[in-house]
Amino acid sequence: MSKDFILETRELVKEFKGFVAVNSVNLGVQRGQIHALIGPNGAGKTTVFNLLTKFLIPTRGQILFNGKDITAEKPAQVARQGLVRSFQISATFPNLTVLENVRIALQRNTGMSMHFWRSERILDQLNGQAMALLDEVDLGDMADLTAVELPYGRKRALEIATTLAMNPELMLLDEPTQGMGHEDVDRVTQLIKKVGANRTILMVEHNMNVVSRIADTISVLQRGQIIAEGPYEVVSQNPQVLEAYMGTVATELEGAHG
Amino acid sequence: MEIFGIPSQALFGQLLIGLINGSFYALLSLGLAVIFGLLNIINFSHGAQYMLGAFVAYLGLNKLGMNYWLALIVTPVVVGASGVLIERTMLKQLYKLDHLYGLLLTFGLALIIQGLFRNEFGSSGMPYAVPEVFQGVFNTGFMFLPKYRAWVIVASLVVCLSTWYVIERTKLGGYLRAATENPSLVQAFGINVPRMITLTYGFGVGLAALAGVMAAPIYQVNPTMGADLIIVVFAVVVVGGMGSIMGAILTGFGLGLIEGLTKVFYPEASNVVIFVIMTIVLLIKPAGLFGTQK
Amino acid sequence: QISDGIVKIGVLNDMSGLYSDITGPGSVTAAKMAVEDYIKATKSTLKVEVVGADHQNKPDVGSNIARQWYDTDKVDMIADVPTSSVGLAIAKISGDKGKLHVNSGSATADLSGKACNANTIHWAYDTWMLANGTGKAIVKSGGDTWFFLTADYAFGHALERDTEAVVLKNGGKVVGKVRTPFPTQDFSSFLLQAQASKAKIIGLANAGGDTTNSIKQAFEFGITKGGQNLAGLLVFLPDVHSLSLEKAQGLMLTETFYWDLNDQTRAFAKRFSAANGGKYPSMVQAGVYSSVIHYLKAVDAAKTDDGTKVAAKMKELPTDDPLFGKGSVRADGRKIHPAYLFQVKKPSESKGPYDYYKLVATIPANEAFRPLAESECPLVKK
Amino acid sequence: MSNAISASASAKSYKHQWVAFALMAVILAVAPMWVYPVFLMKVMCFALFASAFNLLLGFGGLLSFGHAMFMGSAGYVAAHAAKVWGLNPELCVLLGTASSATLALVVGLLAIRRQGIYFAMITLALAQMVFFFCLQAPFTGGEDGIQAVPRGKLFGLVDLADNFNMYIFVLTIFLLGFLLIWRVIHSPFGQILKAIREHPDRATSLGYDTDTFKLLAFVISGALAGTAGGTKALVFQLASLTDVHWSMSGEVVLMTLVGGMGTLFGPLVGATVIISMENYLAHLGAWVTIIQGVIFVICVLAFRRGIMGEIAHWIKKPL
Amino acid sequence: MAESTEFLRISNLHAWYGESHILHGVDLTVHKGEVVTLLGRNGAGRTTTVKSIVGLVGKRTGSITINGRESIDMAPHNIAKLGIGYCPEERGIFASLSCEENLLLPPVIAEGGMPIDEIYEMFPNLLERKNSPGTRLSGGEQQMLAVGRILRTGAKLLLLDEISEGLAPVIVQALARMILSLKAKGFTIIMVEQNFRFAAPLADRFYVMEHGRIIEGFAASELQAKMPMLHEYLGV
Ligand SMILES: Nc1ncnc2c1ncn2[C@@H]1O[C@H](COP(=O)(O)OP(=O)(O)OP(=O)(O)O)[C@@H](O)[C@H]1O
Ligand SMILES: Nc1ncnc2c1ncn2[C@@H]1O[C@H](COP(=O)(O)OP(=O)(O)OP(=O)(O)O)[C@@H](O)[C@H]1O
Ligand SMILES: [Mg+2]
Ligand SMILES: [Mg+2]
Repeated sequence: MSKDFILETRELVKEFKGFVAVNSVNLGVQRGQIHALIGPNGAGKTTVFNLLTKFLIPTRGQILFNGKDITAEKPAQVARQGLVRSFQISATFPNLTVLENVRIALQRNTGMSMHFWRSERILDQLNGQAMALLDEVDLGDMADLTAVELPYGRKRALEIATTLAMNPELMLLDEPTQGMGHEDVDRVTQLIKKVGANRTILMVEHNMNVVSRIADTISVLQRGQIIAEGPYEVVSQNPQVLEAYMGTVATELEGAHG
Repeated sequence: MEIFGIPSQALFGQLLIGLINGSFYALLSLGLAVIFGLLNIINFSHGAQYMLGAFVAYLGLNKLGMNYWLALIVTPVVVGASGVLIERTMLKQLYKLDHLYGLLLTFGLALIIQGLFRNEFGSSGMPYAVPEVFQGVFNTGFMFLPKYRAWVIVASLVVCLSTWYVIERTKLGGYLRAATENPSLVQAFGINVPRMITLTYGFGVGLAALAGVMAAPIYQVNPTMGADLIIVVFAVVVVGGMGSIMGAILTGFGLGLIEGLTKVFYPEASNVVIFVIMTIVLLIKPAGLFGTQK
Repeated sequence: QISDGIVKIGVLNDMSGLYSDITGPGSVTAAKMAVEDYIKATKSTLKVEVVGADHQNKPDVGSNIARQWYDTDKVDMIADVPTSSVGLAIAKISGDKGKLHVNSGSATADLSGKACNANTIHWAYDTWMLANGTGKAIVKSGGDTWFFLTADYAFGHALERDTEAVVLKNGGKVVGKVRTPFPTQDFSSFLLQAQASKAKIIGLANAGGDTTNSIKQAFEFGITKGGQNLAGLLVFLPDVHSLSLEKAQGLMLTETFYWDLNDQTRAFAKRFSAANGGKYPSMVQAGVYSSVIHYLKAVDAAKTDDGTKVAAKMKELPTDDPLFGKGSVRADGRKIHPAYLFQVKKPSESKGPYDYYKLVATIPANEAFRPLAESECPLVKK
Repeated sequence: MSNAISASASAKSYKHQWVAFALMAVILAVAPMWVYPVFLMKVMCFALFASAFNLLLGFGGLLSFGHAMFMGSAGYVAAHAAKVWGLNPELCVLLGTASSATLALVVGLLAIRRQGIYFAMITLALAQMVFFFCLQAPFTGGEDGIQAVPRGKLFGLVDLADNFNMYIFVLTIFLLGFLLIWRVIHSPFGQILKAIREHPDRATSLGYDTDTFKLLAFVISGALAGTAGGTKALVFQLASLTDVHWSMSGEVVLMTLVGGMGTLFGPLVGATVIISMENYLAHLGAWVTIIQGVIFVICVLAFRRGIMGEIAHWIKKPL
Repeated sequence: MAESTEFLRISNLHAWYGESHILHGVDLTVHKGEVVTLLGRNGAGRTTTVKSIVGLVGKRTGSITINGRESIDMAPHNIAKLGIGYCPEERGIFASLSCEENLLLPPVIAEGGMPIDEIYEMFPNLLERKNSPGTRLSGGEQQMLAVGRILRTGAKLLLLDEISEGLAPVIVQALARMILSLKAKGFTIIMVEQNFRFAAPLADRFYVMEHGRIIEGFAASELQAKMPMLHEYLGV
């Protein structure tokens, strides 16, 4: 099978003091797709994320990004190569303004980050870019608020904008709709679809409505192992998945979260 | 026979001495560890409270005629009580905040306590006699071991191990460990966590005071006796790594030994050796020997 | 022509720290007593004022106060100043500003040596005298094998060096030494080494807490019982007091003043302790008293309080006061008087509070201090 | 300790800060007419020291409990350079700065990997090592310290023995240092530093090696502390153990806390308060430390913003 | 129902986390032996309601009477003693305690608690893993542990937050049976549930929350009638 994988894991294993959280996972994310990772709590999704982004060191196994082995690299390194994550709990810089939040990300490519003798005013040259990104997630009008003041859903949007600013080849979103009201969920779902148009996205999501709507491929994780993979139609019919995750057929479209 | 030009007899003596100092390190770092475990506060006033212990014993003896044995019981209680007061009135308000504030507060307290005692008693220190029972020395064959020193080792070993046992092996210890992880849930189970925290601080402070009483007959009882010691104890704690009771105890005794040996082979370095070790440990295990990365 | 009509004496010392019992408020009291006594005795018309301050043993704090005293507060003379780092700093400033510093508190012999200047006089004691007095007298009285416990920094090294020289010169020998880190709480392992050396005398080339701790623990390890004697190279009466006789007994030490030397000293001690919360005078406090007396005498004689002139006058006039007896101030600024080797009494021998010393030997004034010939002081370098 | 740094939240206009700065400069320039210049110089040295420390704590969120090591060691280096090598004062100060920067680099590499309390304890312990080194090293003169240090001629021309010239020299250094710190805070680097303080993991996931940034901040702070130390050594013409002792590290924390951590002018105010106490309450002896302790406790319990912090909070503008 | 059978009455409850005001006047009542389910979408405030009952929120006002005792001003550990067992959303298993230690941790607050072997009987997995550290258990086992440990204490009112979350259906069914048996044993239960299919057959009454308020309360019998409304609010 000659698929173009942007990210691959080979026999990836993570043990915590004898407890196997991730068990020889072979995950392949195809370029340009929106790939969803689902599974019950404690299945190992976040752990997989942390492994991919190097926040955890794998016990065994390999991680390939664009065919290059990144198993041994540091978090910041892989981020610079275009593999950028968002967090399960929303992660913004609370006391910076919305604009500054995005600028922090943009700043990295300017190579001025270490310049402590320069005035931050030269960063204003980034404002245009930053505003463009904010508009993309329609936060343009809130640019000067400090991030704390944003409502929950908007924080997510800001975080996605910040992540976009890294112009990542591959975005990893951990439960982007968690703890959101319906209208926020729809908004973010649209947003993900939009930004997913010209890049690859790997997301953890409990909400099957979201997954079914935007995911091209779904991998189902359980007890640290992938038990099924494929487009929604296929996966959602897979008896093992129904058994392990979705419960009985009747509850099909619900998943663990409403 | 000789080891590195030192008669092995003498060497044993030195090791024993090292062990004795180690027992003070162990007692003090144990107190720090216990307090840190539950309150997440580095108790900078620990040294001052150690000094308080020595002074309460001294005053008790000279003002109230309270003998050593009584002091051994009363002092930790009294000083511990003062600790309880401090926790109730001040530390309590800091738990919501960054832990560093706890460090700063206790640092301020240390200044106050030491200052007050310097005002009252000057700095050249007070005498405290070795209790009759322990006067004189054992002839251990390889050295003259003052009876009192022997007692210090035994006593602190007992205290350290029983503390360890209580925390690691009993129900109460279970509450403590659980509360360290998730205090509010433990409280929701019907356990009075705030009181537990208060008492824990009191206990930790009590340990410091106990060390103080034990030190009184050996060192001059003076207001600054804890000031420099505490920094060494911090180093001990860093080497041992936070979170582990056993870690604190073992490192305490261990570093005492190593320091003792340095005093024989390269005395000039004996007051930095602990810091040197700390540096090395940090390079290899940033979380300390028994600590967990946090 | 007394500047602004008032002779202002600043007592600068450690009011709260390590040396507060040896100097501290007691020195201020001593200075005030000296002024009263002098005025009473001589019917002098001088208006004299005494101020005190705490340098917290910090040279920068000390010199800040000193500069301010000299420049803005019209202080004419600064007395006492323990802690050599501060003492040296004040001496320098006094030199630069043409004022006067009479030091009783510091030990370093450099004040009348390398660092001497025309505006500084070193009064009560110094390291050379301590080393010489203790070393010589003890060797003479039979203590001829030594082991040194040396605080591992400049001061300790100096004491050890000087003492060792004296010991050897007088035919004694040094069987060993150990450099103890400063400060040290626990000396036991060093003491064991000393004990193993079988030396008759264990020389304590250290100060303050180190000294008291080493003495205390020497007692604990039965070293003194074992026939060895301790020689404290820098021990003051208050140290012995805080150690208690039980622990300090047998200790040999040198001082230039002890309250129980003669009727005059006893009389002074009585008055002083009354004014000083029952604490008896230390050598340093006595030094402050006698130095102030001589200073005022010189001011009257010179009819000015200009530092340089008064300093010259002080060296010109012979000194005479109830505490140190007759003496003189040398060209290098060194005050010359006898020194005494004491041994600390056994508890049984002591008849009352502060009855601690028995006199072992007296070192005559002309032998007590470093000969002018050996002085490195630029003022006398030929 | 970001919760204490409300006032430091980035504001768009610094106009009022410029006003405040001008005001400060003017006051310092004319103060010697009324206040004893040597005292003022001391205050400025400590203000610079505290500002450097504050850069780390207030803006980097790192509590170093051993900052005295930079101040003190630089003092020795500068003093030695002036007395033994007879270098010009400006060179001495530069040397001091450089040496502290190096020391900071080494210490930083060791300590920076640990956060919060651990960082504080480790810096404290390492500082203690430096203290013992200074105590025993031959060129520091043990407890006598390095005495009678010549102030020398600035660029070989201006004689600094004269208090007035010295004052100008110190004032210039202080203002320059102050401006540098100000600039660092509002530099691209400063932005990242703030971001790291607020959410380290997020900063990492955006591709920043947080440790490297913290390290740089630590070195800058250490270097400036060195500048302060070197200058101080020249002012008082001596270098001694007091400046390397851990109580000095405590004092600088106190100054920052009192003045207001995370504020620009706080450290200056704090230094002024504390040094004045030390100076004008000198006759109170041990009470000085007691009072300092009490202030510590009050600040932590009731007054976390510090003087300038409160004012800033009150006029709703960062200071 | 009659007053006497009333176990818990919450009226006009407001709750805050720090600055953020989460509950805006919640009113609900629970009778002895009842199983009541709180429904609502994420962030509606159900967990907060439950936490408020045990006193684990930043600040709370209004009135919460348990067994006729006003508890709004009580400290959490005293509230628990009124006979409440709390099973938190995030399980709250203690890493430094073994499975059994975890199970034995909550102190007994009243007699009539379930004996330990009976609990092991109900969750056989726990018996075989009883000596391994708490957090090393599988998610499912952790959940069983979290529920099991509060059955021991003799608490009469159980607060179960999202206990079915992410558990394999087998376990969910086990839990369902357990709840029914507990109900039979006379326990009073408040459940917070996302998994409507799980909650529906168990509950006697339902409350629907939205933005920190109760917007609906109805008995199981009215369930069918309410389905459209639920669909609107929960996308059920
Ligand atoms: N640091 C750790 N130490 C020990 N065990 C851990 C650690 N982190 C995670 N685990 C265990 O690994 C398993 C997988 O955890 P993970 O957070 O990846 O689950 P998840 O699939 O993300 O669940 P959720 O849907 O709740 O996010 C869990 O059983 C958890 O207990
Ligand atoms: N510790 C906290 N601090 C601040 N806000 C919080 C905290 N916990 C919850 N919230 C907020 O309170 C609101 C209600 O949270 P709650 O947990 O009660 O929702 P819920 O109904 O239980 O939904 P779910 O449990 O499915 O997330 C949410 O908006 C949440 O963001
Ligand atoms: Mg997860
Ligand atoms: Mg919830």
